[in-house]
Amino acid sequence: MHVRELELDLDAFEGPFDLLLTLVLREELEPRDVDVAAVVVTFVERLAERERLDLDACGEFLVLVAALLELKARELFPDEDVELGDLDPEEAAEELARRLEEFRRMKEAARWLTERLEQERDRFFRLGPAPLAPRAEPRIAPQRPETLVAALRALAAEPPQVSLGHMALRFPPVTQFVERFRALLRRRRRFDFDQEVGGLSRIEQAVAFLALLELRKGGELRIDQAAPFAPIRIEPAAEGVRARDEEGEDSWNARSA
Amino acid sequence: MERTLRLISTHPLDDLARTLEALLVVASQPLSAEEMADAAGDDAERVEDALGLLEERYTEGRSGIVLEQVAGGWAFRASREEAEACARLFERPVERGLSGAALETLAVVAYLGPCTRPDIARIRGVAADSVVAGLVERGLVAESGRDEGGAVRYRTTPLFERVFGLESLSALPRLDDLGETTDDIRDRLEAIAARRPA
Amino acid sequence: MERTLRLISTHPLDDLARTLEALLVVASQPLSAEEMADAAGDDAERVEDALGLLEERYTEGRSGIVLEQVAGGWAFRASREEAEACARLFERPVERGLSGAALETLAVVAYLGPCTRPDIARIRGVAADSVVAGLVERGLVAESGRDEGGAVRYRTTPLFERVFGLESLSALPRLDDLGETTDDIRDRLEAIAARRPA
Repeated sequence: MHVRELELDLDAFEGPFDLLLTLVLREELEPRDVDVAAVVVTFVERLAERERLDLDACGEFLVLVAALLELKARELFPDEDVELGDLDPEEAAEELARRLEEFRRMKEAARWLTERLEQERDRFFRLGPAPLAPRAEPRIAPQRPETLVAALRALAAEPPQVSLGHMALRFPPVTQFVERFRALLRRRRRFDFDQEVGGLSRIEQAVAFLALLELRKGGELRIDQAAPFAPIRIEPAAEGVRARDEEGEDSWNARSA
Repeated sequence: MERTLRLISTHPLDDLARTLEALLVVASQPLSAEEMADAAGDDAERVEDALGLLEERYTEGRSGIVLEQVAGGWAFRASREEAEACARLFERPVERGLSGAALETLAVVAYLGPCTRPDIARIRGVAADSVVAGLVERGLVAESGRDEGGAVRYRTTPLFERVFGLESLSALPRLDDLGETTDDIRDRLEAIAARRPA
Repeated sequence: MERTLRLISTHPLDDLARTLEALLVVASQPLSAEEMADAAGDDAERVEDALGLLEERYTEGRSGIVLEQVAGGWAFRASREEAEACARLFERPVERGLSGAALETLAVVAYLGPCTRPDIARIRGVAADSVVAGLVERGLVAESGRDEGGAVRYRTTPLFERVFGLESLSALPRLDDLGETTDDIRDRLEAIAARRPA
């Protein structure tokens, strides 16, 4: 059984497992958009079709999926203050059970909403103003300019530093690298990630990479990599827009009817 | 309040009902009894009585117009019997359904109350950005301030309640009645752990 | 048209009238008799007859809802007797003010000068489309050319200045401590936004 050829059919991706990994490494697919549980389920299903347990395949799969999971976890929960690793096994089981319960209830609630929507499909009501209604005067209560100042100051306020004190490993702050890469891009049109972080520890390199993801998320730079393990080149983004992948939903909005 | 001064003229309930019909037919949002009392210059109790009259008149099977209590107020809608004719002329509020991701996100926001995208991502296990943006665009979810960390909070809108036919968010079934409890899950986990060779 | 085939079933005029009530209460535009006939799957002549029935029922003095024929077709409106109550409903001062999202967006546009929606989204950390659309609708911001990439820029309007009691944008309170130039302030806001939990 070739783990890398495992065919996947996920929300965000369709194709073999090794293409998924390549896309994630090339940053063309966000790890946080990948449903790792569905990958595992697919693998286990394929595994179950075999008569004998394929230990090699299991080992390879575990390594690959663990890497994917770690990438995703770091991106999703950079500020998670309850680290499972920090809890004793009993507490960890409790925490895991709590999260599973939360997840399950949410699924149940979503199912209830789905059924409700189906039942309410034959309720039609007017969206928007009545045809011959008096036109509402758009009157806005007078405002004080100080509210604008307060709003902007709040946007300029430093977000609270996430405490990492409980973690055994000390991570340098991501912001340190964010600022450093920003400064680099002001001076140079392009730089090579490996060259910049070459002399650093593995932990520092990992944090530097997170900073890169952060900057890319904000639409500040582009990341190019010709092939897996080829040098990662960084350049400023032409248009500072965060590309939002569209959901495959039919669009309607409050103004449609 | 100056309103109470007007209460001297106790015109018959029928007159008040007529005023409410007029308000309801021009309103673009469900109206609360208080809003209608304010506009009609009458008191909320009498408005409730008049609404009772109208509810009987505008009811399924008797009229093409139905008066319903929804999204924290009262509103006219088409009778369910006329859904087929309506569908030929008007777009359904949710034409071809919402994706599973959108419904799960709506469930989290509706039950958790104002919550941030990281909150949603934590529960769903996948990033929520594009799903939330889609729900905002559809008017089912709206921004509701920021939390202490500066992340934007989201809440469901009155349109959400209208589309799902909810009198208010408290009309959602209690979460305790849905799914397993922590104890059930822990028992299951322990059973699995016990089977594993040490 | 295949619809004409259905005309054999001549259900009573009352049923048809109920269908028309439903269509008219959902419509946000006046409906022509033909449109209603199409939707009801009945013929235009019978629709005219049913409209006659409804016109008698929904008439001044008898109902708060009045059926009226206007240029574009037929529509429900509020009865003239209820004009005062309706006016109170629509003219009640919108003391709701501005949402946090609206204030933040206005602050960014007012202090940084014309901005595109991606500019605003980058600083606020959330998609700006619906907030900007709302502000345009309320006349507080307006389009102001395009940037090099072709994205529409928005600026604040004279109405914005009036609402905030400003003689001009230069009367905005100074924010020197956040940066010397607007570019400095912008850089700072963007740097902070990148560090906020998404």
